[in-house]
Amino acid sequence: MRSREEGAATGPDRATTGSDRAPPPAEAGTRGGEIPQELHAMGDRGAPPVQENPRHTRYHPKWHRQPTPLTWWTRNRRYRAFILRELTSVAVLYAAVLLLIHLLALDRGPESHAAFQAWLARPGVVAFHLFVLAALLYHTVTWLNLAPQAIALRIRGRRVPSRIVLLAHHFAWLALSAIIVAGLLFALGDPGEAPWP
Amino acid sequence: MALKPPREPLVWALFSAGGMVAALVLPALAGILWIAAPLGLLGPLDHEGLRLLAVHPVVRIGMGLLLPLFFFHWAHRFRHTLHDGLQLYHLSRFIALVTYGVALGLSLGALWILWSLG
Amino acid sequence: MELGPRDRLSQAFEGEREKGRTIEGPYGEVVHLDLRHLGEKVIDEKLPFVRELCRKYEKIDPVEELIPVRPVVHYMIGGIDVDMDGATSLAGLYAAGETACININGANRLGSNSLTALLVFGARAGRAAAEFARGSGDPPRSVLAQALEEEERLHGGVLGRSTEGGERLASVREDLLATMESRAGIFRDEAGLRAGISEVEELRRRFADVALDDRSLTFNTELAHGLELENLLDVGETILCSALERTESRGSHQRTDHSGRNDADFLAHSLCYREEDGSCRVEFEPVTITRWPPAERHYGG
Amino acid sequence: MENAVDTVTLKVFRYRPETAPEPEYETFEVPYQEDWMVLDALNHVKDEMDGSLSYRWSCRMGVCGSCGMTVNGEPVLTCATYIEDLLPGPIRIDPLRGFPVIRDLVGDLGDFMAKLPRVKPWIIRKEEEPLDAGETLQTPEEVGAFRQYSMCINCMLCYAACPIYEMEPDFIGPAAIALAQRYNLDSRDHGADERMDVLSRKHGVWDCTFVGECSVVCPKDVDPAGAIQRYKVTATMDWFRSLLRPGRSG
Repeated sequence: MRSREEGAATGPDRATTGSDRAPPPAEAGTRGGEIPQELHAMGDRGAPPVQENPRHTRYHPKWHRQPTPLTWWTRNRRYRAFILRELTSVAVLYAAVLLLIHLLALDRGPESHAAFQAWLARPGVVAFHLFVLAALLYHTVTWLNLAPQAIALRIRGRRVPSRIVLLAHHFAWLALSAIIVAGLLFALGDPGEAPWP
Repeated sequence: MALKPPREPLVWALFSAGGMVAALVLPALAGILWIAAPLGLLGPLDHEGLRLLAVHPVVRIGMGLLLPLFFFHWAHRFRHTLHDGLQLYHLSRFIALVTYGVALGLSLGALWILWSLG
Repeated sequence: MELGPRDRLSQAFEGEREKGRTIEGPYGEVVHLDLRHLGEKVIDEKLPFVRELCRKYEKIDPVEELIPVRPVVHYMIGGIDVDMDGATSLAGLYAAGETACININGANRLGSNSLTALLVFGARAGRAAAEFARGSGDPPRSVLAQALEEEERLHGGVLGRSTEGGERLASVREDLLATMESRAGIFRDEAGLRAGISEVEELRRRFADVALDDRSLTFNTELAHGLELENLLDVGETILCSALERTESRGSHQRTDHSGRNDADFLAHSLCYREEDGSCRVEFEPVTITRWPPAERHYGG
Repeated sequence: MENAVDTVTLKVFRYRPETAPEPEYETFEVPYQEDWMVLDALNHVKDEMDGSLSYRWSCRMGVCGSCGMTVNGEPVLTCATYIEDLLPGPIRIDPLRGFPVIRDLVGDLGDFMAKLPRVKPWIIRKEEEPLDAGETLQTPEEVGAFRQYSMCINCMLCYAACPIYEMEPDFIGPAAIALAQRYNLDSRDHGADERMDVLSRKHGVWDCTFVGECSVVCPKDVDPAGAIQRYKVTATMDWFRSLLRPGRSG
């Protein structure tokens, strides 16, 4: 069990929690001013000894703070899924930049584009891009799955069931993907050797 | 009240819009452009056809909208990932400046490139 | 009968038990409540919480299964005697909620009366207490002296007791529960109530031997439970003594040796006082009738 | 099949500030009963073994929200967590995360109690109507708009589950926001603007990154995470609207 020891005596330990929660209200004598001194003195009789700590009062000794480990996101499966989901933003950034590079390569002419295609076809690059694609798919699935929670659609006062919202989102994704794939196949394919009849 | 209006709604809106369009279009684009095509699954490529598509005004305007959204999606999400994931609360302002700054720079760069295409 | 009030239902349960028609359950005898005829839709709309409780705690679904039920103590009808503003006879002491007896319950609490007791009379008590506090200065030294005395009692008397070979808090509490349920439960009679009073006396003796494990002054829940048990003994005795003096049957107070309501003698609140020697003295204060005089109760079903 | 288990081991977090500066775990071997919840086992310890074990509980039926603790790492209501589901044990019981521990399993919830009134969780009317105006009626649909959020029992499991609250305690937190939404969505209420001043400011909804754990642990299916995301949408739309209408304070 790890715990912060002396930190609590001088207020919440910022170094380990990174937080600055206000100290418990009664600790710093906010109540002390209202309670007659006799009662404080009284409290010291017949009670067990308290660890030396100048901030302690009899009735509000010390609050213990459990530190948050830097690896809090490894705590359970859902936290891990969450951090992976958040990290897919890097894949989005990469894809956006690569799109831009792709456009530039196209714009600079057939040689430049061919060189870029050759780079794309290198096994290591393909493997990396498969990984990027997996991350992008993970982004898509997690993003669309959360949509029903963020969107409260009401039709004639009744909430549209989240299953419908979910299905609508996934359907939109599939439909849009189909359009993109068809458009690209049309543009990419050599008219002579079109992959479709 | 001397409080400034919060800018969070703006960056959150950009993040959300970016997340949604990224979810809807990126897997298909990435799958075709960077996996299927280079592997030759689609047969020989028509460079000119693709170029014409790329410089088509509709695609350029579309990209001009999408790319900044992708960048801001990353900026906002990555800002929180760094900030919360590594508990860098004391660097809060710095992280925000860097992430949104990078997104802004990339967006302007992308717009300039798209403008000068063709 | 299912639509009847709680006291009638509990009495009916006792009747069934006497006829040997109850079912043995792990926590006492039960009868079965059948909601199946309502159907899933009505149950989910009107009784969602009942279904949730059944599923979570009994692992049964009232849509398809019977619910085991038995009477338990649920709410105090009586309490600290207060006026409309929650003020007790002790200046500056206010009570609200289940602690207080605001007298909206009569001899049987109607469902949701607790809400009125809290929202209406709780608010009134809060306002009145604030008003009192605003109008009065610092407490006199005598109050402070009392506070010190009480603290002394807690530290010396309760926390200071020996831990050696003492009685456990929980066993005294459980025995008090058993006494109250059997002696002052759904049906009462003189012999039982007298026996109950002497049992509580005995429990009070045992309570003096209760030793606390917890000597801490930080969130000492055992001390709180101990003080609570001490009060429960008082409350239990108050109930037993008041029930003994009230030789009639009314609402949730049913005397097998005095059946029937007796308005001539008992259309009154029972007020219980502690005498110098520690015994209880019960007095009856006539009910002030304003708009609705009490009448014979009739329920369908 | 006969039941092989007749006892179960509890590994309980103990913190006794007066006598030991460091928290420690204490193990108790308690009898196992099929219908026991974790709280029943703790009550057994307190009643029969060690009366000094401190924790909160009251109703034992998932209504009062006071018996929340961390059981095997998960924030739960101990009155609604079957031991049977945690066998063979040992069962580790900690206080709720994110709250300073006063003693053993008791956390200081003062922070939430201070935050709650800031979101004004009560009906705010533009004009108070006289009593003789009668009730303000609502249709079942109007009640349905906020009903889910009114189920909150303030058990604090959502705060304990929220890593953001744990690290950034100024975050107003899941239950407070869900309760603000409960009133924002009430057809009788006119207080949404007042609440926005708290919810859309620093440490309001924007601290949330939709981990979603609050909704996972909520024993009443309040879905605070959903409430927060929906509020982000509302606040964003409101902000854009205020840009279009500069006269209005944003």
